[in-house]
Amino acid sequence: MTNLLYTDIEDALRESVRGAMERHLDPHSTTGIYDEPKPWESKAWQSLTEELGVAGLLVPEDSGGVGAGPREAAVVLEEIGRAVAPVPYLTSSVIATQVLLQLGESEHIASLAAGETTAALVLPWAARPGHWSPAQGTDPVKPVAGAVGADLLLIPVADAGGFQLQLVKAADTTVDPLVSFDMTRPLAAVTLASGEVLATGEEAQRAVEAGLQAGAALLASEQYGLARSCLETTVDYVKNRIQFARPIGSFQAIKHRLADLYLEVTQAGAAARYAAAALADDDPDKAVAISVAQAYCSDVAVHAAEEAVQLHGGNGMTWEYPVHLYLKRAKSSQLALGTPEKHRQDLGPLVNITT
Amino acid sequence: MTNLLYTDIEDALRESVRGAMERHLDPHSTTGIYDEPKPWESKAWQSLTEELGVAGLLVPEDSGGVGAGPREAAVVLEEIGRAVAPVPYLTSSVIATQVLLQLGESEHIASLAAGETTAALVLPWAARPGHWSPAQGTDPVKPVAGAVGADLLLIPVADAGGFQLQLVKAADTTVDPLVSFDMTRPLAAVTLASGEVLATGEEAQRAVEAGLQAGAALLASEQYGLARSCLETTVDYVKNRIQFARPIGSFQAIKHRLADLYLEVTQAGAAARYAAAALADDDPDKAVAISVAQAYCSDVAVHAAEEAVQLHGGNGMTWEYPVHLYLKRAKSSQLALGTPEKHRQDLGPLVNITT
Amino acid sequence: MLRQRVDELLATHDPATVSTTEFLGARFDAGLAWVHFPEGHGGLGLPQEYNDLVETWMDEAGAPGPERSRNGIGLGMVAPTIMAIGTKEQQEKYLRPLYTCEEIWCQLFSEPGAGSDLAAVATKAVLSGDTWTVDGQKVWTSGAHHAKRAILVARTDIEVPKHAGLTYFLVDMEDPGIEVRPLRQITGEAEFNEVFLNGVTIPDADRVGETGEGWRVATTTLNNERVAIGSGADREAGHIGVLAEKWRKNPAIRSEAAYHELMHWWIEAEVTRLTGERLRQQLEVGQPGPEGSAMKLAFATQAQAITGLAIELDPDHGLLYDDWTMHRPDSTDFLGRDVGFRYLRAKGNSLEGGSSEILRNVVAERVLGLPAEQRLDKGIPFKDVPR
Amino acid sequence: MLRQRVDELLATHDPATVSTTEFLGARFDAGLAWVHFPEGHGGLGLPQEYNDLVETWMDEAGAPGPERSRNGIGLGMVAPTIMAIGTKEQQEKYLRPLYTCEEIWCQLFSEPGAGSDLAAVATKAVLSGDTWTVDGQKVWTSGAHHAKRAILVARTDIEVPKHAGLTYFLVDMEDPGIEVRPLRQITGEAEFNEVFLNGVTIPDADRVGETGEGWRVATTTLNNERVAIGSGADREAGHIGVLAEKWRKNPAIRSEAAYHELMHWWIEAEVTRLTGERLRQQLEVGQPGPEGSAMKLAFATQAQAITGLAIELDPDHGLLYDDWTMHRPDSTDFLGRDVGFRYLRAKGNSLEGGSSEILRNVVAERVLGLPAEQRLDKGIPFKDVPR
Repeated sequence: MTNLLYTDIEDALRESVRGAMERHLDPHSTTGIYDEPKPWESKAWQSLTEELGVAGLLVPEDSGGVGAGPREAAVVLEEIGRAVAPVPYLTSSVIATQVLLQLGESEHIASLAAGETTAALVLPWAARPGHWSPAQGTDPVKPVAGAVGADLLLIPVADAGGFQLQLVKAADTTVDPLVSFDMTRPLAAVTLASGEVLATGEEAQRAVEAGLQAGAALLASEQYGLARSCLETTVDYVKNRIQFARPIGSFQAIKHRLADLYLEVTQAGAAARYAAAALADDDPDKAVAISVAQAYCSDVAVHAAEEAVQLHGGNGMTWEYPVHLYLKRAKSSQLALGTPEKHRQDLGPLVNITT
Repeated sequence: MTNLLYTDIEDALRESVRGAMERHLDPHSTTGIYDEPKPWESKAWQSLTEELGVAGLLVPEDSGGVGAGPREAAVVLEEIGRAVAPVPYLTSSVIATQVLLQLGESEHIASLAAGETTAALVLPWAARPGHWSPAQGTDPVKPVAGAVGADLLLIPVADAGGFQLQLVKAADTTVDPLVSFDMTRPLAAVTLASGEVLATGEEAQRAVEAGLQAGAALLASEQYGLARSCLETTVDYVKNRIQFARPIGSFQAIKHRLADLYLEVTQAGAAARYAAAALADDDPDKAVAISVAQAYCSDVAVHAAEEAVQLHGGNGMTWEYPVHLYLKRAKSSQLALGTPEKHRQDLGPLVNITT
Repeated sequence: MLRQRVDELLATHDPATVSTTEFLGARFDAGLAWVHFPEGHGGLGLPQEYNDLVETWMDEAGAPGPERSRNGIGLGMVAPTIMAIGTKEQQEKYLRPLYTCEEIWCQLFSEPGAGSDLAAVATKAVLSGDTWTVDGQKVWTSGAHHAKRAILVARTDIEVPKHAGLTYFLVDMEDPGIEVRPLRQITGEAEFNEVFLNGVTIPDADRVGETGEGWRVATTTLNNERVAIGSGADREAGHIGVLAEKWRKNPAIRSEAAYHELMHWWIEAEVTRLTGERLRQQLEVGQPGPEGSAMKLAFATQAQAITGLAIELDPDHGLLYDDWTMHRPDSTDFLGRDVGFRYLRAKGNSLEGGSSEILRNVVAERVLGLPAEQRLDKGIPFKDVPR
Repeated sequence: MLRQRVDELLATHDPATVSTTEFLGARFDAGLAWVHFPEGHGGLGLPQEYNDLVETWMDEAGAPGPERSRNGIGLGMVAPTIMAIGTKEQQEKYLRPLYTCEEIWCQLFSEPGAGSDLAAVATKAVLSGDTWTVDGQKVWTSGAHHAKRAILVARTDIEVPKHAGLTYFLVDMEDPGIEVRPLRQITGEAEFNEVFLNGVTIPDADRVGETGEGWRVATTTLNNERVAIGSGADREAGHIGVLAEKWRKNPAIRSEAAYHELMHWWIEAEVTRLTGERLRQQLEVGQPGPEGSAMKLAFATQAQAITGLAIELDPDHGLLYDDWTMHRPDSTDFLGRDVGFRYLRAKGNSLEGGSSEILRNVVAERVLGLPAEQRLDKGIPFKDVPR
């Protein structure tokens, strides 16, 4: 079986990303986004792109990237999940980048890899591999993730002329921010506009599909990072919170719940890693790996965040403690790129289990 | 809403039945049935019928019964569940009796009410109201509950002549006992044979349906009685079992599990009582009440028995401790008269929820 | 006789023409506020069950009662406590304006360091002459910003074990030493407040019960909080009804998997409803059961699961939120607003009014009789207890 | 050099013609039993990883190894313990017949009063001269009825705290004081035994480790039990594969609700498999992880849920059982027999080899670093500990 461990290089990458997140993000300013929406925290994004160059991990060196791959991008996403970082890494550096890579596009890919521009694939955020529809008619597409603040919009459209993938500059259309459940990955309604046709027909289909697959595979790592962070924060909290003259973490019922959560988080890590590896290897088992990881990690992230709220007691219910940021991100991410129910539905036929 | 409480008369009935079960049943001889199958424990049955006359609870006085009703029969079944009593009360005194009552049958009903004879409805034990098929062709019907040791068999059959409900004397056909998961309610394969035609067409259909409805409604009370007994036995065990120099019932994780189980068992009691009451009142909500009670109480009984096994530790895994009798009865009863999944399926349309 | 009194009140104070405050004042004076209270204190010294009768008659006549949503603490907790334990002066001074809602009450019990462990209250009150001076911080106080008065539990002795050093007071919220700050929640709203007490003064006449008896007095009050549970509810009341209606109206959100999940929770909600109905019937015949605490567990679990499911069933909608703006709502409606709000607000259901963990302890110990947790703070002076 | 030794053994002892016992004896003598053991004790003093190599070569040559299913305790627990802690005499006397399976071993640890609390062992051993006399009762002993020898933990001092008063022995199961009774289980079978010890004698030479060191020695052995976990398994190994195959072959049992339930457990089993695979990879590069204990929780939960679901999916079949007759099987196959057996047998998965409750404590305390339970028996002489 494929390697599920982290390389030394990946460990070093993790350290760098974690350091950058710790330097440039703090929970209070992230919470501030809920009152004063902004597309993303620019210092954190600047550090990721300019200092660390991780926006180009998926892009080959000769296209202006780093020439690494999904395994490395997954490590970055684990850290982004850990920090509930409000940065467009998944939407721009993974999904949109993967769409353009699949097409062999060369004009914009280098600036995406450098993080100079950001892009978003314009589909409802709950669209999933194998189950999505291009925009039709004139209604805006919504809710779209990564579009607020993006420079470029990749819009799949279907009309009498058939299926096309268009590239529209954000300046040439309207991107209306929506009040989002998770404001650290704000959603928008994107008005259609005509732009450059990047591809048509099956080629365009395949590119969009590749973007969604990469997104679903690697979202699992973000969810794992988030879940693990919730577990660690909560373990730390219950060790220090004293009630009845003892740390509440000494109460067995709480210990057992956290042991169960540890198991879930650990398993989520293995599932997410396998999805990243299967994507990296273009493994025939890729579709299975993605559905398993999405079905499992989505729920684990939500469960971990819910347990964090509960075990932080009243504090977990406040705006001041950062726990709520994790819950909102986890619950939104559960819906993103297909709910667990849909992924379970998709998985059966892949492993020859049907009704 | 209908009355969900027990009357003083029901409380007294419960005491009598519990006393009879305690006098005439002990776990070791009940376990013995697994090695030496016998249809039922005759002393316990004799006490229920001859001394207490409870086989006639559903039967009007002018037909030789007691003229009580489903509420009272439910109390008897709670105690039968509590004792995992190997007696044919549900199959003969409830289901078969209800079928004959519905038909206004008079020849056999009095001896059923007196417990002098027993009868069984010949359908697979997993058949449920609204979803059952009469026997067709020549294959034996299986697995049938209550047939082993029964005197009379009520066999729904369909042939070219239409749908009929036949009454066949056990002596006139073959009842092959099957090795059953729950030997306290042994199953059998019943060979078809022609007998007296009790009813045909819709009248016969309605009679069978009434029998299954009564069975499903009141099985919930048996399941509740079983679950409650498991809870009480387990609470008692963990108060007295010492490990690490303290009762294991002082460990918070165990306390919390038992608190959750208490909630389930309590709710199962309300659901079962409502089903019995709805049956007694012939309430328009009867079908809803039955599906709710069956979907809920089936799983609670299994969960209570499973927790009992686990919290009795190694002892719960032994043949010597009676816990296993409860697990086997609970798991089989979960399948009886429709699994929870099927009852959830049935319930939706009744409350205007469909896919 | 009682009917006659009601008719007289209605005749002399036509609800259609007099103000609510005036009517309630007259109702109080006529002994028709709480008929089981003594005469002169809003009652007539009758058995408690006559209250329902009076309420029914008032309803029929279109006459108002006090608004429970505005003065829930006052009506549900303060009035019975003052009646049971308060002094004659306290009863005379506080009950009438409480009943007319001219004076709204709030509750100063929880503290940052005393959540589940309510008896760990650290806010201290020191007596000098006949005046107490109070310093400390309270939290999770609803309605503090428009309350005229508060009930307060404060520590008056740190040399004795924690339960023994508490005292119960009635506080004027207009005291200059009181600062009320909104406490913003996960939902964006601030239903609750933090209350800071700096040199707040309380005359000793506003102490309820003896010094050091505060735990007993507070427990009396908390027990009164439970009365609400056990009232029968209609089928599909609560979150399940909202979701079932959405399901019926919106075929696009339906799927086979979701159907079974929905039916699972529908059944859970229904059996809890039946359990509540049975408990109500038991109370009616004077046989209260111990189910209440366990039912609160069920309510919280169901509220959280059902709102979470509701979000998943309609992802395009569940990804959005109605409004993050900071508000200070006057009352809480768990079923109000959009699905995202309901999901987040439901998270509090397993914390407020006794966390699910504490309730499981209560069920295990008081209902099932399992051994209590070892108390590490038992018999130790409060000042020496680890915090 | 190693290869040469193997070739020599195979040349002189053709596995096709000599008996298994003879071959294994020769393999032991050639130092090819456990190459990391010292010369003369079945090994060659090589690093442990060469063992796999030898196994591979033997497999290729069709040469037998010892049957792990028959002598699992001996091979997995006794041999490493004797090698690590036993005397030279013990090593010389026991290792060879253990390896050839001429002597089967069983384990006398658990007692009716010492289940989860293994250190509460009450079976007592008293020394007189150089002979110990043992009295007590053991339980959950598999293979006791065809074992020649046993490892035993017994209490040799009741005046010291419980962990300090235990001693570890090697016992001859043919001692007339030993009575083995089958212990019938919930499944109808008796996989295990109760073992009664009445005046069993053990020469002091068969003590392993010092008197009072039994807990440490037993722990060494138990740790060896964990080695099995973490070996990568194929997808759909275990109960889920049995059920998935039934689903594929039997359209009648399929339904939409069951589909989602099945897929739920399929995914659970798959992520546990991936976790095990990752653990295997970690072990390979010398980075063992703490996942093992948590994974055992997952295995038990899944085994129980999946077998329960399998019964529900096919009620006509699930209502039946294959055979209640009392048997004493030689080995356990969790996947063997019919679905009812698998369901009942799986109930033991959360009890044997560390109950799920104990494992959750282990994960919480050793992996997550949460505070340990208060030990009420700490520092108290065994005789004074409540039991």
